[in-house]
Amino acid sequence: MKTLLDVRNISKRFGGLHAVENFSFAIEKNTIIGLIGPNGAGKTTAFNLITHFLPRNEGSIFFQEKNLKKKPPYALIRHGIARTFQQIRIFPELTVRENVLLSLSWKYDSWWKSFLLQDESEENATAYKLLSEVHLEKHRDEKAGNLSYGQSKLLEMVRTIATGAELILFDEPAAGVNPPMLNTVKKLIRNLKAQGKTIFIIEHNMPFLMEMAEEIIVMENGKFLCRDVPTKIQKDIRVLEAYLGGS
Amino acid sequence: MIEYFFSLVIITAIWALLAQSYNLSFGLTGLFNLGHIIFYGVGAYTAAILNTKYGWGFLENIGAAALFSGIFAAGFGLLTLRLSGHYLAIATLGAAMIASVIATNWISLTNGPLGIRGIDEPEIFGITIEADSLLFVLLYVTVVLLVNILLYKLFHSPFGRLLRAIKDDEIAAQAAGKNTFKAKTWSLILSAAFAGIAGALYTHYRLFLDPTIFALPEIIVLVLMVVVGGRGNFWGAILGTILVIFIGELPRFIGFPDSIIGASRNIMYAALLIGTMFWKPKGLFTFFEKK
Amino acid sequence: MSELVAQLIWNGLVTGALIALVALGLTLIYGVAGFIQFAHGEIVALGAYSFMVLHKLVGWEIVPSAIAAVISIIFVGLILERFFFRPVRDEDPMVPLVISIGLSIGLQAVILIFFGPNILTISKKTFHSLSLFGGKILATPSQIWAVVLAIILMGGTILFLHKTKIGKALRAVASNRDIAEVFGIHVNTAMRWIFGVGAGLAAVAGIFLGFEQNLEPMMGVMIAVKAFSAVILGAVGSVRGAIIGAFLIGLSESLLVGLGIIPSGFTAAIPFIILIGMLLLKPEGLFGKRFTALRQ
Amino acid sequence: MKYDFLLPMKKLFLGLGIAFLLIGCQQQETSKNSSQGPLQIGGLAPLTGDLASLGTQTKNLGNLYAKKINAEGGIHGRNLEIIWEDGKCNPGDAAKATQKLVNIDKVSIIFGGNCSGETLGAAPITEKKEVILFSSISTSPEITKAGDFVFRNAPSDSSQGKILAEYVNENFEKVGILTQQTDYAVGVGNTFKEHFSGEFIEESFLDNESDFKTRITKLKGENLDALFINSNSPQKFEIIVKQLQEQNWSKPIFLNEISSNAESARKYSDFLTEVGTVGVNFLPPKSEELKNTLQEYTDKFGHEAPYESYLAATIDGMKIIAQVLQEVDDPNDTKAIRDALYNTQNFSGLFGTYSFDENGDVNISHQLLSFDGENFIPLQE
Repeated sequence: MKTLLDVRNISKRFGGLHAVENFSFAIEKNTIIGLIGPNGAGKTTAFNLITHFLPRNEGSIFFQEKNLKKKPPYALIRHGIARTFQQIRIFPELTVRENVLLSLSWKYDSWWKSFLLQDESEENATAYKLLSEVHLEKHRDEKAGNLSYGQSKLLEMVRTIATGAELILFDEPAAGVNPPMLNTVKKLIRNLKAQGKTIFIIEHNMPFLMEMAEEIIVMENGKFLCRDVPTKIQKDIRVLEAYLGGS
Repeated sequence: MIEYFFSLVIITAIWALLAQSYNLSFGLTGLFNLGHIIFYGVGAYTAAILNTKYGWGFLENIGAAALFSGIFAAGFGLLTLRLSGHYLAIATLGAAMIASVIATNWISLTNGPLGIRGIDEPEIFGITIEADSLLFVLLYVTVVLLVNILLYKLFHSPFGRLLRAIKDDEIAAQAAGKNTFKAKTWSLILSAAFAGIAGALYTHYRLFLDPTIFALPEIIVLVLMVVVGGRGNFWGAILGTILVIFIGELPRFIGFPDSIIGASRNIMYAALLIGTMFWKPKGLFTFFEKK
Repeated sequence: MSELVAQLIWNGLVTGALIALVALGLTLIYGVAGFIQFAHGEIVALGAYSFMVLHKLVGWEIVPSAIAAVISIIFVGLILERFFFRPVRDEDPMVPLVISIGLSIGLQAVILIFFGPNILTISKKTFHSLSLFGGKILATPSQIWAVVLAIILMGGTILFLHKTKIGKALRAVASNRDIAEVFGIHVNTAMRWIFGVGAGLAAVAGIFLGFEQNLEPMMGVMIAVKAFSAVILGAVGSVRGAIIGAFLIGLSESLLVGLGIIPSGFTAAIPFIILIGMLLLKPEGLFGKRFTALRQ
Repeated sequence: MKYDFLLPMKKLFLGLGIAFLLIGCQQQETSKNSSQGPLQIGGLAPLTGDLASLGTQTKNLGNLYAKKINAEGGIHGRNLEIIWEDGKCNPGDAAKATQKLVNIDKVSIIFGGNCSGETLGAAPITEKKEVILFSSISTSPEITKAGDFVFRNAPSDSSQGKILAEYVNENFEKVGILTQQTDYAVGVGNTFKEHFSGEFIEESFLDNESDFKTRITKLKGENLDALFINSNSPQKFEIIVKQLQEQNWSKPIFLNEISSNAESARKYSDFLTEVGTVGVNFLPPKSEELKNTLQEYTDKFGHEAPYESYLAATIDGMKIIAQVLQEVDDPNDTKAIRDALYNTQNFSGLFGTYSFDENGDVNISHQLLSFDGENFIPLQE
């Protein structure tokens, strides 16, 4: 199995507080990995550091053996790392289809191409296919702002997938989603796995993780605690203590 | 009588182009730039200086004004576009103040407060076109129409879509793999270039130019036109311009006592701006918008 | 030479004190309400005009008319907050900003209609300047009071924010408006406090500005514009930063022009040359924390 | 579906056209300058802004004089009526106001502007339409060659700058100049500097600035012999003098024409008399008629006329216009009016007797005045 992502003791300090302290781990290609830990353990901060939305104080990150150094967040996405956000970030004023097209189509991004004939039929077809996977194709020409919470979450996931990234980071995909939609999420993630993608999920919904994740990494106040298959993690006292605030 | 009507149409055309250019950066992309009037002034002065010092004609000046304002905006953008929200508003307002001070003091270039006089009327294929004549109106409306077609294409293209996404949530746009800083800079450069054209049109109409073109009240009128029209709403900006200019001319005809004509106009502008933000944040002309 | 420099420093202190009073209000409003109040300059003008009405037309003495003027302007600040800014509080911060721009031109027009376009003097009395520090500095009583009172009010505001319960709650609300209740202050009360205190400080600045430069409807515009850049210079939301930013602008304007480093025609641009220069070198402002992309 | 994006554009411009035509025609009926009704002339003055007090005085005087003429039977039996428009002391607004007067009200004479910027803004429009533009106050040198239909019974600034410079050359070596950055003040400053042989240090300030403390401190440090206050309005002059007083300014002061305003100077009369103040203006000779007109103005409007010298010129201007309108048989024949104006020689008015030259200027020049604490009186050598 080839290592896709190799994170070497990254850390981030806000003033005196260590949000993440030399946190290291590696993720193999085409695996589904979970990341859990009590609130404030630094999970989302870790996501932000990996995707360069937040500059790190120390440590380095290798993706497909290339050091990512100081690349801006949008460049990482082109390299193949995409992510969703804890509070959903979609474009309310754009239509559902436009939301997906944004990460799908690159050809006409530069301004002078606006004066040429634009043919986005191919991208439109792909967008339609992706949206139908999450049953949103009916709403494709409505404004994304009119979608429900669950639908917005699915839209954000589809937009992230549409970037074509190899490694996709989902930040609490199951949170606040009703059961039928949860199945859609699961189906979505399994499809990604089938396509050879690698998925890294922050989640509190343990049954969801138990079913989906092949391995789970546990964090506690910014530091790595342990990593194991889901069944072992469930029984590990250290994890229970971390969650019950034993430390 | 018809000349007055023509002069109103010409002023409206120039302001419609300026408001539409502002609509591209402020309305569509959400760049709260209070210094947009600088590009209008730079375009106007480019045309005035090139015409009086080097004899450049109307068409060449339009190109030069667009180019120069665009280049100026590139530098200006690098300076200010790292900022967001209120930092950007204040820094650009300050830049407008600096521009006005430079135009007033750089006597050798702009002739300072004495202004530049004796600018030629537009000349196309050898025919000089008199101000306020029908030909003049047709010339200006055609130029504004053509430029608006370019703007229309920009608004309704993938690039326009990207700008709208940046306005909604710049972080999400970056998460979709877009270089938002580059897109914002181009949005500013293009909107400056079109504003520069509006400036050149003003110069070749008024035939006289002084630093008051950088005056602060002009900024508020621009914000008003785009807000009333609906930020990011292509047709809204044009209708917003017509409405604001119409209201601007109203006190003159209602016969308000002179001492409060200026003040009553400002009160109407204030009421319109505040009213729109309260009850119609999407602008008064949303019937053009997709629901 | 040293007399010239001493007088220039005094001029800078006076201008800086007035800008600081205006900037203080702006920073409080920006820190808690999240937007730059563009009509703050007109509140300065209203302060001067209301003092002039009480002192010159009604005929009260200086101190009672000043107190009455400041109180009436505090009410104006509360009214503006209640009717213009509360309804849009949860909107995108650009909405109240645009509304305050509308208010700015509206209030200027109202002042113009009530008091006419001509420049009015604020008081019939004329005050001869006193020489301080052994004749090195010439200062009028109003200038001396302006500096003294400004320092007292600034100190008072800082103590208020750091020592009193309400003050601490205001600072907490500044960092996160949603958890205001947790700090035992209702958001509306917080807003009333900052708009009231801000308007009061602006009214004080207006009165002294009236003594400095007579009264005209647009008198608030220039000092407000300088206060905006002082607020951003000091890193938005930090009271200390705004005060130091204000004095930095006041002193640099008087020293740079006074010593001939910058020609006097460029005076109006100095605050912004400093601001844009600083934004390039230290974008988070003199005292701000690193401005990360994520902190929306 | 291929969306014809031009469709809404066409609809819009159609709608725009109709809307404007409606406004246009609606104006058609209201104004006709036929030969029976009142004889309308245009009035252009700064009714708002810094110079509002000057504009309002011009308007009051114009209407006062029109009423007087109408009482004596008007012009060929028609009442004289003035339609006032606000030029706002800048070329842009003056041009817009002139558009309206020339194209809607179809006047044949415009009395005004007051600020030079207004007259220069209006001139290209009135010239093209061959409408007479008659100003009693604008003194910019560029008005001399502004056009064949442009007249004024006010002197040119070049005389103002020259006379001040000659006086200063005799009395002072090194002077400070405090100039407001507007077309009028910079124009006067330039002519002054041309004719001034001594050394000068110029400090300038923007229109919207009122803080002169630093500039005054700097000038005090230059051990000057005198200070030239070259502002664009009496209001700015007042603020400058207030701040000069506060910094114990001790050297003599001399003023340009707009600042030589008695009403403003009286507010600081002890200071100004103590340091010695010389101004310049085109001051009418003291005459019975002038005193009565001043009194009449005060009774009618409840306050003194703020600009005494301009009052005299404005009344003379109205007299000349009325006289010329009487002479020509058709009041709409602007060429006849123009020739009548050129032929107006040795007109005797409040201002003494003067004649029009081939540029439409008159041979009045500024006089040097000194401030005696109450008024500006001719300077005794």
